[in-house]
Amino acid sequence: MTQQLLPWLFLAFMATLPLWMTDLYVLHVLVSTGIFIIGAMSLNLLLGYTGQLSLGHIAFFGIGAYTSALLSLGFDLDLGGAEPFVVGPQPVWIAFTGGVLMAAAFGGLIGKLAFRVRGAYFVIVTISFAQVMRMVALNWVDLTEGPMALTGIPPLSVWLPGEGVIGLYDKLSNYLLVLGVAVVCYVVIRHLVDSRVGRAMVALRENEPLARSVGIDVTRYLVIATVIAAGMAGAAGGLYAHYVRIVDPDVFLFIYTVTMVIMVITGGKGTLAGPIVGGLLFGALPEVLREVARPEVQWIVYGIAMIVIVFFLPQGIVPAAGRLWERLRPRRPAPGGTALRAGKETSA
Amino acid sequence: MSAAPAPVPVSAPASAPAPVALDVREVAVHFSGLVAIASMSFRVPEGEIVSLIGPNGAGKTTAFNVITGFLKPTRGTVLCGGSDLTRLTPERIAALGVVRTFQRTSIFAGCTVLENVLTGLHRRGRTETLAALLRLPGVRAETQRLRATAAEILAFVGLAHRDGELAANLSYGEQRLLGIAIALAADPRLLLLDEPAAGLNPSETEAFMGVVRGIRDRGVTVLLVEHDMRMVMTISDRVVVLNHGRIIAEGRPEAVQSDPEVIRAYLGQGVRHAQG
Amino acid sequence: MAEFLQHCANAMILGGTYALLGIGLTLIFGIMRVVNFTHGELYTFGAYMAFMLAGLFAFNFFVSLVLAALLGVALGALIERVLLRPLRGADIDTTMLVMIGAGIALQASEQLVWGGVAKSVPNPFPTAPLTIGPVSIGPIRLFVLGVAVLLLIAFYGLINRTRLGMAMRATFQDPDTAALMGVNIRVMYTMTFALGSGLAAIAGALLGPIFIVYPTMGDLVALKAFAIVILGGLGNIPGAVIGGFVLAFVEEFGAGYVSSGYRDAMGFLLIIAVLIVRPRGLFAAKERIG
Amino acid sequence: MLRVDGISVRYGRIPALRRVSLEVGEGELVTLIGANGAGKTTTLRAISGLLPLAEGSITFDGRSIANAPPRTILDLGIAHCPEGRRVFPQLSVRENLEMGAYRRRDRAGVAADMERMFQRFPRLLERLGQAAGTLSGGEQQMLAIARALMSRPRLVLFDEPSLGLAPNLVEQTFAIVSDIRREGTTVLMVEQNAYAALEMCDRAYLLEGGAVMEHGTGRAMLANDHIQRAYLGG
Repeated sequence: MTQQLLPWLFLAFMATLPLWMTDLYVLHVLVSTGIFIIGAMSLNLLLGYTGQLSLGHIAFFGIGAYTSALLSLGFDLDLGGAEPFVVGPQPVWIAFTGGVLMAAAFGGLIGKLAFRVRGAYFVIVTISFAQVMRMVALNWVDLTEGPMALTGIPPLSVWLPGEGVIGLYDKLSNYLLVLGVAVVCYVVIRHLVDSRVGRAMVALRENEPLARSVGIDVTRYLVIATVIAAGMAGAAGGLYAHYVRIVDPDVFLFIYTVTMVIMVITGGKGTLAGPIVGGLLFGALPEVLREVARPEVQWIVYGIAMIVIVFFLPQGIVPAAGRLWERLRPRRPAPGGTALRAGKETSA
Repeated sequence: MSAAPAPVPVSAPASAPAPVALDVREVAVHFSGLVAIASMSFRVPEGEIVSLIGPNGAGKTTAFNVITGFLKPTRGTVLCGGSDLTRLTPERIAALGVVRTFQRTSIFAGCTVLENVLTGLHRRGRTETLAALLRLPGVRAETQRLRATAAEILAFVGLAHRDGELAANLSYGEQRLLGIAIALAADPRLLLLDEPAAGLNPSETEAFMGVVRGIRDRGVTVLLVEHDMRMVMTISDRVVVLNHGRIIAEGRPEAVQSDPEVIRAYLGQGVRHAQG
Repeated sequence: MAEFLQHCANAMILGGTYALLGIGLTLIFGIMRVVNFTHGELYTFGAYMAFMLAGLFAFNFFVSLVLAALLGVALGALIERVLLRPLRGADIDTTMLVMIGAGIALQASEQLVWGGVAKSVPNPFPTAPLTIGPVSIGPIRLFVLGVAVLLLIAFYGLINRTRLGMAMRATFQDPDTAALMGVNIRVMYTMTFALGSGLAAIAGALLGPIFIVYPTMGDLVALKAFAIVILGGLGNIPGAVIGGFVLAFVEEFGAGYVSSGYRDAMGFLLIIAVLIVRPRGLFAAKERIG
Repeated sequence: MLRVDGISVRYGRIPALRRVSLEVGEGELVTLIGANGAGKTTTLRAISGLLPLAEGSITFDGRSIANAPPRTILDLGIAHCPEGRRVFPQLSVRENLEMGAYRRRDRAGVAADMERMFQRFPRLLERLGQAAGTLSGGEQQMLAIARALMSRPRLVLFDEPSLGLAPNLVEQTFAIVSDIRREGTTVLMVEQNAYAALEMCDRAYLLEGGAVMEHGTGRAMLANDHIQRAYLGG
């Protein structure tokens, strides 16, 4: 019973957090962390549920960010024809949706490719894909402004009765927005994995030949998983673009994928709560370390933490905590009380 | 493709006029020059337990892989109920009701026992992605229905009391039973079991035979590859013997057991001059 | 024509070091089934060691190169013993994650020790380019090509003409049977990783004096090494040599005739294209399904 | 000479051997027979150090070799000619033979032994530089036997030397095994071809379900009707 209550309690806690945690810097950290957690949740669908180690996941995030930013700013595309293809500035939510769809479309492409190349090859293809995206963002200056970055991206907006459409410039409303999107993603993933479709994905991870022999079309479900995961990562990218309001090619950096992977693995891949727990922990870690150590040392700690976790907690924190909970029925371990104090800062 | 099977040349005449569940015709498999199966033809009559046996390297698992679409044969065809399986993918073949288990791991180790069977029930569900994401009204009803079916299958193989356990935590014998339950969930007309009793102790094997008989009595045809000859000879309605990629005998267990060619294939011939 | 020849010369020089990087990585994958994400860091490590020895300690340049390679071998052996040996038998994803963690920690350590400011490695070669017909080449670049070719030949000899190389190939083809022949498989793994690491380190030490040395220099290089190895087929040593030169030529001519901005993207586009057409790389033999 | 005492081996949770005991005396030819999956190969792999023991002990010349690494066991004089030949397919014939002598340092002795192998198996000399994977099945078997002998073993473990060979080659292979034994090397052989194995051996063990069911002299075992039952049920 308590286990069913836990997500609701956690949600209530997160929703009321700004009431007493009014420090703007902390809110900023929470927004950035939240965006990364959405990315990690989407990666978990691939890494945790279908068992495909995709190390180019940040590409979908970046595609979402760039597409959403470009659509909201408007752009013209000189494709060599007589007339350039001109797109005027679009309403932000249309731009955002466009970003999600574009990322999902690329996800479908990668999903199809995944069945041609598996294992180590797939990993390297996904890394290469993200690299190519970064090169395109750097060099297609006419479209992306290259290293000068896309700036002046409008924030997302809401319509309120009596107020009309207002842009979400402040941290509090962005916090609630990210929290809302995260909840939607959580619910979607939860519904999915607890269904016939989700079981087909897990079957692919656990035993592909057996899955096929009971009639599961594994290619189809892998493509579905990558499309959904990529779309979600694209949504996270869109949130990012409209929150920090500047996008540069470094959103495609490998290290961001690694950060998401660490979050998923630490929290527990293939669990619903894993990316959230891991995300809050690795969001908090730099803030805690910031007080005591230089950034290089933080990264050393990151790397070593990753090794230590794979060695000693290969299933991640959530399953380990679950086992502990089974053993100590009356008391349960606190779900990262300290982790809530702060989050990860994304360089902007 | 005509449903009426053509006469098949075999060493022992097929005695039963029962309808045919599986018809393997002149299948050959070559791996980069090596001949795994020279030319194999046999039929599995509907509603029987048929065992495919033969010494090591005789091509039994290769035959399974061909029948279930994991391997494309170099030549020949595999027919099932009027459909040609030869060019189909494993999932399409499963959809036609031909389901197999695997020698080593035939379970989804990281899932619970119940989830294992629910996964096996994939083909009996209709829920697609969008409905699942939005959890449309029909989804819950379907889940209820599939859970009931899963419980019934688990009860049949005797694992009902273990439904919440992680499959990896089951004993080896229970894992073999779970493998059968997953296959049964896929609603087979023809069930192929690849060495299901390997590693079982005699009492587990005994229980296992009861389950296999129960499956046949439900109207499912069973094709078995098994090394445990006691089990094969006790349970089979018919035995097909494969050696060096060829069928060398076919018939009732007693007949096969005393067939000189079979004895030679299994125990070899004395080599006169090789005395030490 | 002159431009064409100049591009060829540049590509040859680049290709030599790419091949060194590629064979190290493919050797490790082929024998150990480990996707080595520390390869780029070993390259960086080699460059910094060359800087430390030749720049700070004012050692002889050539001695510094040799020592840098040996230190790379030692670091590789250490990584294998501490991180990979306990994970023997773990799945490929697990080792991959551990190697990513190790790569991050190593890179941050470089940054911590040497700071973010780029270093240059002093070398005894004159800076005036040599002009051979229409082609002009810096003397140090010629030296690097020469060393790379010598190392490739030496590596070929080691693998094909020595007892150790034979044991490595046997281990690659059938570890169990190699063990039955008395090969110490664990030692073979350590040596393989150390050797691959040494090759990465020497590549870094060779290129350090041409370019500049900075903590993240290994990132792109590591990704290119993956590209090379994929082109040649994972585990295929001659494939990696060819892949190294193919990538160098594609980059050089792509940059020269198409767009210099996409120079570094060429390799990745090439990988994606190759894998779509030939999922197992250009030269990989078909693997057995099972 | 070799004494296996109550060993058990598991693959994960699957028991493969249950308290198997057997002995091989100096100069003997002993065979292990039994149906597929009876545990014959597992027994040999346990003896040569490829598989860890769950329990039991193995001694060779009175020294314990249980759970010792394969190279130590090889150094003591036990060579293993594995099932399915397992030649190194991309190594040349010569390199395969050199791998057989991998632990030996006496170059002259190795060269002389290689000459002896060529006398015994002239085909190998003809194919010296060829990749072993391109050899025919029979040639690969000869190479695998020669490779095992290159370590100058005192005891050779043969695993299914006749598997997958044409009938005339089967006879030839058994003749070679008998010769090896006649020359003074002790042999422990796993063989599916039970009748041939029983005819040529001194003593035999019948394995069933990972345990020793019967043992005795080859002749006595030939007369034993347990064997047919073990293979064919009933």
